[in-house]
Amino acid sequence: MLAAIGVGSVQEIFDRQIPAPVRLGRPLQLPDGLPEQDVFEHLRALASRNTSAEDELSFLGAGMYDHYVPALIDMLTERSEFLTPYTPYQPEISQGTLQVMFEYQTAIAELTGLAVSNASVYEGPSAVAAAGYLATLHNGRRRFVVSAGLHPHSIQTLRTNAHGYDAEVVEVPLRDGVTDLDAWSEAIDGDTSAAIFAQPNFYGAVEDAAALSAAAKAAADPVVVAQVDPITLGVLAPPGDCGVDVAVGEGQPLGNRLDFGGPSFGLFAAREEYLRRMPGRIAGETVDVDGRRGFVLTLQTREQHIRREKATSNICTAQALNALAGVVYLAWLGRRGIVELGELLLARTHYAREQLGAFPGVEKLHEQPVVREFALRLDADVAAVRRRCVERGVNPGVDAHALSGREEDRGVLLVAITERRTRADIDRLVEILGAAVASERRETVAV
Amino acid sequence: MLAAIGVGSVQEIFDRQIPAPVRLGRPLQLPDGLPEQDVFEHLRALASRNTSAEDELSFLGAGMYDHYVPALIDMLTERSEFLTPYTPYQPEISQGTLQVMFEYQTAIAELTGLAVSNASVYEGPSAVAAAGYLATLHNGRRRFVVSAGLHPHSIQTLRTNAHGYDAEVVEVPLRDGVTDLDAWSEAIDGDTSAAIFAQPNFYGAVEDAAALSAAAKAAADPVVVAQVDPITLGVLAPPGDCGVDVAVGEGQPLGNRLDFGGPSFGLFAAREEYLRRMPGRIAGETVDVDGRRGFVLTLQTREQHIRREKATSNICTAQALNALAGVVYLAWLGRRGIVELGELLLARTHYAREQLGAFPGVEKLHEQPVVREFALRLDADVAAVRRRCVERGVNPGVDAHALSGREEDRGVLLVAITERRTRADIDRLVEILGAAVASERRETVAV
Amino acid sequence: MSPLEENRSEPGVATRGPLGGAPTSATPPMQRDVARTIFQKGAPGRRAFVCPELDVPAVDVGELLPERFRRAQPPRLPEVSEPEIVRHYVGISKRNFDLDSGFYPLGSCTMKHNPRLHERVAALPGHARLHPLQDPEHAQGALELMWNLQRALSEISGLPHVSLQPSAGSHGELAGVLLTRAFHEDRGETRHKVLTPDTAHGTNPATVTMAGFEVVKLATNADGGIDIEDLRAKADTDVACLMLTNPNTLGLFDPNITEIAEIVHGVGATLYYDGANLNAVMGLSRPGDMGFDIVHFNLHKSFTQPHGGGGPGAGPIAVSDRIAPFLPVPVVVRRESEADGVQTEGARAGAEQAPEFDLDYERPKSIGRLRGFQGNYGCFVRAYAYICSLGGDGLRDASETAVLNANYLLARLKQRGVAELLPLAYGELCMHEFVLSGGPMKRALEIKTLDLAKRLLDFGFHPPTVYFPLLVDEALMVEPTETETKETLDAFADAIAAILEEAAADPEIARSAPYSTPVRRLDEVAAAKRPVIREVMA
Amino acid sequence: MSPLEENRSEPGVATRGPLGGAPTSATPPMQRDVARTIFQKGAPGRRAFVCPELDVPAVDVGELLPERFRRAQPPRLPEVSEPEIVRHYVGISKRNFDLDSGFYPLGSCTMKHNPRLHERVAALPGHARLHPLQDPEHAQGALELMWNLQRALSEISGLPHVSLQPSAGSHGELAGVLLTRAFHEDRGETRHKVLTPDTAHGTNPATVTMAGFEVVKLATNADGGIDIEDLRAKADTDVACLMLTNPNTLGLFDPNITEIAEIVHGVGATLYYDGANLNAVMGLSRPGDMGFDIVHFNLHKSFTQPHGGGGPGAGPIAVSDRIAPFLPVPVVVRRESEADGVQTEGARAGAEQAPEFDLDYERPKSIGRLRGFQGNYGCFVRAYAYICSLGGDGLRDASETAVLNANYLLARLKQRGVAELLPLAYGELCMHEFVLSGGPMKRALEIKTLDLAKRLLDFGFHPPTVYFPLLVDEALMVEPTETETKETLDAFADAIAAILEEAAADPEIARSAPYSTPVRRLDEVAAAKRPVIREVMA
Ligand SMILES: Cc1ncc(COP(=O)(O)O)c(C=O)c1O
Ligand SMILES: Cc1ncc(COP(=O)(O)O)c(C=O)c1O
Repeated sequence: MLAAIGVGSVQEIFDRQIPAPVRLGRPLQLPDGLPEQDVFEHLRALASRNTSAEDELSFLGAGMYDHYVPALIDMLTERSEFLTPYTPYQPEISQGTLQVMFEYQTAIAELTGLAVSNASVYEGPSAVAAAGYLATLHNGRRRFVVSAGLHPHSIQTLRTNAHGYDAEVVEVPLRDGVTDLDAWSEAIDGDTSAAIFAQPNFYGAVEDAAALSAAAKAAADPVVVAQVDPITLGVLAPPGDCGVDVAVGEGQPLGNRLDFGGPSFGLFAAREEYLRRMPGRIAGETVDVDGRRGFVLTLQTREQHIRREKATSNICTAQALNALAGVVYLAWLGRRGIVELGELLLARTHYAREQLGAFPGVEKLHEQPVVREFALRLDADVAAVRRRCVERGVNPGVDAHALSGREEDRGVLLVAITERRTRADIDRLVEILGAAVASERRETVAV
Repeated sequence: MLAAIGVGSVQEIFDRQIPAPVRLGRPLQLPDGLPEQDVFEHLRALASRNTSAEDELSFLGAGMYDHYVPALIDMLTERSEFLTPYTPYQPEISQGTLQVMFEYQTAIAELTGLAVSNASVYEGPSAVAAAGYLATLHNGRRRFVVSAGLHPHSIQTLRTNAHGYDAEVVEVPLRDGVTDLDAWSEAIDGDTSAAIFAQPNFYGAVEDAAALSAAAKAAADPVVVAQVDPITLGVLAPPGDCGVDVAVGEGQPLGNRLDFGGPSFGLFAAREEYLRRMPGRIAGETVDVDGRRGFVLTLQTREQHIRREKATSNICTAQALNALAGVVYLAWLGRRGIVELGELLLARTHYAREQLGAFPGVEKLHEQPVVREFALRLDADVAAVRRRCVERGVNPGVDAHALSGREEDRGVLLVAITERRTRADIDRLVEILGAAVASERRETVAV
Repeated sequence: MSPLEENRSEPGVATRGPLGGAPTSATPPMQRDVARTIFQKGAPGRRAFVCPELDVPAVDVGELLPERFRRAQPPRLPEVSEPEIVRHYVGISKRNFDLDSGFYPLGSCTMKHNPRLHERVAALPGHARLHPLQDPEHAQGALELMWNLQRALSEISGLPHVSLQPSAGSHGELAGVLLTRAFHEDRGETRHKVLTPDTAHGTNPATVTMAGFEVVKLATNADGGIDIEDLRAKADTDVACLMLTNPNTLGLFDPNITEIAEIVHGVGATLYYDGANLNAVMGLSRPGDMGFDIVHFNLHKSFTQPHGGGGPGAGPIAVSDRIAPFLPVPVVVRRESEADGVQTEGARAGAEQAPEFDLDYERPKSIGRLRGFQGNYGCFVRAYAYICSLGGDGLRDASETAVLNANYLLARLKQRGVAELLPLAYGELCMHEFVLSGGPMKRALEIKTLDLAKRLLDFGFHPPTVYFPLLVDEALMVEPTETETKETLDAFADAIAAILEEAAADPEIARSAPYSTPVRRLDEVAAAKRPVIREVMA
Repeated sequence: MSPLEENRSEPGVATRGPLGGAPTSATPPMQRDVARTIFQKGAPGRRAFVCPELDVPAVDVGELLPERFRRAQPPRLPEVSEPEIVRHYVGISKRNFDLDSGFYPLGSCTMKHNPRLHERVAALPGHARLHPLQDPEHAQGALELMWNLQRALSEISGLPHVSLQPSAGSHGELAGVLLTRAFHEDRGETRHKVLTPDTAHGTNPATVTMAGFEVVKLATNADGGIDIEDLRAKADTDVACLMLTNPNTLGLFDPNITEIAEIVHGVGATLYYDGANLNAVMGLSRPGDMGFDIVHFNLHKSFTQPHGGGGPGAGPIAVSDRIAPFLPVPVVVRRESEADGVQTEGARAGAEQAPEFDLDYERPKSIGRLRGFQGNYGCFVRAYAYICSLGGDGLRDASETAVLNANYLLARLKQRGVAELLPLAYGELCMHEFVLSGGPMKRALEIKTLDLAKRLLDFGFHPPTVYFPLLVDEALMVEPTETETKETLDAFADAIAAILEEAAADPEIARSAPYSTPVRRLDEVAAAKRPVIREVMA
């Protein structure tokens, strides 16, 4: 090969191109390479130092949830044909990926009750930021009003992004566990580009989405954005029916692993009028020269590789494989399954909240309906209570204060329920959490 | 659908065909069906009640070995295209499976130094029985001479089968850990259909295969059969070069899981003259009507579906997927890798034997060369010693007596080494086994 | 001349560009590539495997292994990198048709959907990396699983004792016939003959011979069942056993089964049930209740082990009390005393305590072992997962749907234009499969069953089993299974009708089919005449 | 008329049988099936999911969720069984070309082999089922892995601080530009412009806009590097940053990099390294040593995350000391005190003790969060496994081989008959990829780069990146990667030569290509004009 190139050594190829001062004249200081079996053992040893949802009874949630991922998803996502190609730039040999995108878009549009969906974005919180950016492109305004019920990560991510293009983020407080409608209306002014809330919100409460949308529209017609949890949309009214303009959300509950936080995908759907300003890839239907149905990447003039500095987003590599898992999961659940699952979650969550709320030193944070997660206020140090529970093999949920840093979240525990948590599991949680709270209260009293 | 059939109910279809007295008039007394997640949890709970080679430091062997199975094997065996079709009866749409068979046959022929290989049989011991049956078809004789170094399961399986067609099985004892050559020559007479030994033998010793073959031929020209461990054939002389007529063996070490004993595959290779009496499937090369290279099941007139009671074997469904794993593993190891791996096993096995043999109360059972497993004689109760080790997380190997039931195997421990067992692992075994033997000897003395 | 003559004459050339480089028609390039084996790829020195470090003192190989025992030349295995291996096998996998891609109505093989859950649970390290010689007290999960599976198979078959050991159906048959031999021998009898109907699967007679018996064939009556007169004539005290499939390979349930059992038992012989067709009767009728002594199951059929291109499978057997003493060793047992009491953690950990589930080798009358270790455990895991998923009612549903689907497809194929050419060979309804005769088609259209089968490939279907059972002229044996949809059955029926119509217009189309497959009809005669069964290497 | 005219005119029909049922040519039926979505399959009532038992007291849904909050109609999701889902998606997967099946020299995307080990380790439950909010003391393995990966990326880039958080390269760019903003703001400066060369990838300018800066384009000089004069002219104190790819998208290493860095730093701006082309220089040259302040890595490129049809990936960033205070939160930290001492089992279990590896949120100058949780951990596992497998020397070998392969392929394409038509756009040698211009080919043969690309599909190759970078006429950007064999490179070069030769004889062949793909050229204009982006449902 060297002869064909006309060089004497590989080194020469580099020497002729890289100036000496910026050549690294030494080996990288990294461990030596290892045989496959040794890498496997090393990574297995690291994995064994994590306590996964397989190793304890976990009620962690707050954005990602331990749902059961059916085996067929692994099988499909591991097929070379889906796993190893890149973005379908050559549609003639990428109909598989393109059709999956088209089906995914159909499923998300259907689920959200909105006309258009893209083929997914990175994940939940950055999808909220992307919705904000879309709103500024749409109406040129530079102010975001967000409900304090939005996930803290979403608010923080929006802030990080908004700071770049000099937009302001204003928080509206909650009342009785849901967005304070009066404060909401008041906060939304003529500069407000988007009004953003979460459904269900960070504390598990079901918001009155229709009222929030209507109030926002009435106040100053911003783009109304809802961050939704897609797995609740079998039972909750779809955002499109509630006057929401853009629905975004974390797709992980749909057939994606926890993976310590990623990769998953972000869903992004909107009313028709936002189509040409959507971020991300979109697959569209067309025909080939023989009239055969086919799919292509469409509306690419929104995208960075065509429009460059005028693009509606900078997104390029994103989450195609995770979105595949999402649409397969939705097909697996099916039209009836998503309702049944939602109703099961409703029932078990209700049960858990009632059982736990009845315990001395434990009270419900609010009385709003909840679907799959709820917040408790403990009359004890949450960190200490959690530690006690974890020692007994039960992770009772998320310390809201530790996550949000908000003073008012002190003492708040978020408890998530999935279809994997049975009544017996919940009963065990009740017993162990109850005991932990009792012990901590005693200790506090003693001090 | 019922209308098209012309019945009123599904029940009617059965009622019209199955006589009432043999209808089962009640539900099966089995638990109710479960959702996927519950089945998963149940099977996971069962798995967690097994101590696998992942849960302890294991030196178990004696027929199956904890080798590392590279990840690409899982990926290939899990591809629908390999996993879900059946036997390639329609060659036009089965070229994948057929080519794999052809490649497998090539690899096994190459490894064994024999002209022909079939596409595999069930597993090791039944492959020995199949070789015996082949020998009776070949020479019409009805007596098998087997070395006591053959795996006890192979001898037992051969006996079970031989009893059916009224053949006798005669065992030849070992001397210094290997087949007693004089006794071997003496035992082989004009009625002897096959003379069978193992390489390496049950006690890990390398037999003088060439001498055994030559002696057998000289005595009465039976079919000489060797049960080989394919992973040793990078360093051990191939049976074909040693005068062996038929080589069989357990294929598990080649890229197959332990799976508590199966499924794996049995390899089966022979000299050309046995080709038309081989059991099992054989793929052959040919061309299609357009002259394109292709593969088909060939020499099917040996097989049950064509020849019925005159078939050379009754085998039908066997181990295609396991043989696929085998040939992929061999390609992964490659020409140089199989030698390197063999040499690594040689070195580590030698090291382990020397270290352990130096311990008071532990001695080598024999001084023969060993490749990947060896036998120790303990001056203590093997079961008790093993129990002590297992409690400390080390499974020191197989209790030969418990497996073979032979009186002379009392006190014998078989220790297997794979490339997954590092020097540090071996050192740990030395420490723990040494301590266990010391304790047991003390206790015995005390009693 | 057929309109396809041109196409057929040189498709390999006609579909290539002027430079022979790439197709200019619809042929995907990879699918029609000339087959090259892994031995023809790679280059000297290439490799995938990286050998673990030599961490023990280096010793000269010659010292560890005398030269005369050593291999002189490395085996000529491939020299390929990991990406090459992946591309090679992924590439050739695409030259397979598979159940996950299309309808596979291969009669007698029960090609039902393989749920992926089963692969997931079988791969759990607690199952997949469990050594077969692990001490029973440290393999309680595995033994309990086997025990539970035994109990379930016992309930499904109506026979009390189960051995999971045989590796496949035909291995189960061998076990069964050897059990029969042991049973007779134990009573001091030596019998020589085993009866099998002429509809029997080839493994039945092959097994009989291997087990040292003589095959005596039984005739089939006009209804497709056992000819009772023939049976009576042949059933004498030299008969050791009758091997029967019920429903049989015609897809018909023998209405005289009780009488048959009486006759067989009357001469002191055993009745063996080839369970390949169990998918028709799970939860509906049980071999034990029909009078069978020994049953084999094909876990890869009724209990949906993926077929793997020809295995692995498993062929457990269930037997009556009188056969039980002879079962192969080891047998999985449960200690009743422990099962009754509540076992404490402490008790389980105690080393001296015998484990709840155990392997029993102390069976003096046993026929012995049929193979190494305990059987194809990986298959047991999958079959057990299947049974857990479906439950008792689900298994019955499966059989009902399998039978419904078969009868629906049969009804569809009774349509005008098809039934005249492909009549049902026997009976009127069927169980889980049915057998058509291609005889009238052959006479009327001059295409054979083989041609029809090959033409089905172009329609994207795996053909039914062909030319079996032997007693049906130009047989076509169709088993749709319960996991297929009505749409698929309709599409298949439409394809059959279309092929027949097409053949009426031009039989040459079918006779030269297939056209769309990676290779077309292959020369099997040449392959058998001068067998090339390995790659020739430099 | 082209010899293929007939074929092209109605291949869908010409390859069907007289009855329209099945092909009588080489088209595999499934590949040319009319596309039907999952929404067009199934039937009412069908399902795969079995809902777990309602084991808590049943409460009326209306009581739990007032009607006005409830969904009135179930979403019209598919109603399909598990076998239907499997067949559907396995079926459409076969309409993809993929890296495991063939050469994929898509320039700038580094389509190197994806070892399957990475999928295996990423799937271990300890990684895959680890909740992102697990307490750090119970996620020490994950945090250690992230820490180790950070250290390795730091060493590879020559920059001391790493954040793994960004989700992809362009997300890393956004992080980088926001860091630059924070850096300037912290010094009390407000700058408005970011420089990007005209060869830059589209994500660079798009990012600049999103981060609220104005894009200023830099010209490319005759050697393919930055036009230094243009840079000097534009580099003023309103410039916040220069974003550079090095080697750039022409596959060329900028020989003036040190001077460029001086100019940029001279005006107080930061220098950003788009790491998409890092595969050229691992272990050979480091951005930090070149003077870059901020680097993003595309783990899915240089560190072989499978591309998944367009993700997932990960875009970690490495930065210099002066940028470090602004890194996004949380940051993975290691407590030195513990790292030094030996940690006992007891200490680890102790709840009060701070864990060795932790997440640090207390970063007052941080730009904040870019997304939820800690980033695409699943990708970190794979990238880390890759680095462990290769080690330092292996990474350098990978880059050396990538560059060797690119230069070899380039040399092959300099052969007579090709080089005249597809000349190298800039330079003589290249780094890991090179860019040819299809301009002469277009003028001489009247086929465009697009036609060449489409014709390559018929040869079984994925085409190179086309029409990028924009400044090259009819650009063709070829990146073979280090995991391809010489045989593959030769076959690709031969295919290019063959296509050119073929086009010289008949350009229509390429212009109407492809022929062998599941669909042929698609009407993208119509798709964009009247977008149909979801299935229309009844
Ligand atoms: C009727 C019948 N009996 C027996 C067998 C043999 O079973 P196996 O292939 O599992 O050995 C088969 C399978 O092909 C069969 O169809
Ligand atoms: C040169 C260059 N820069 C940036 C990017 C963007 O990276 P990503 O796709 O990971 O967002 C790419 C990838 O396509 C690229 O090639």
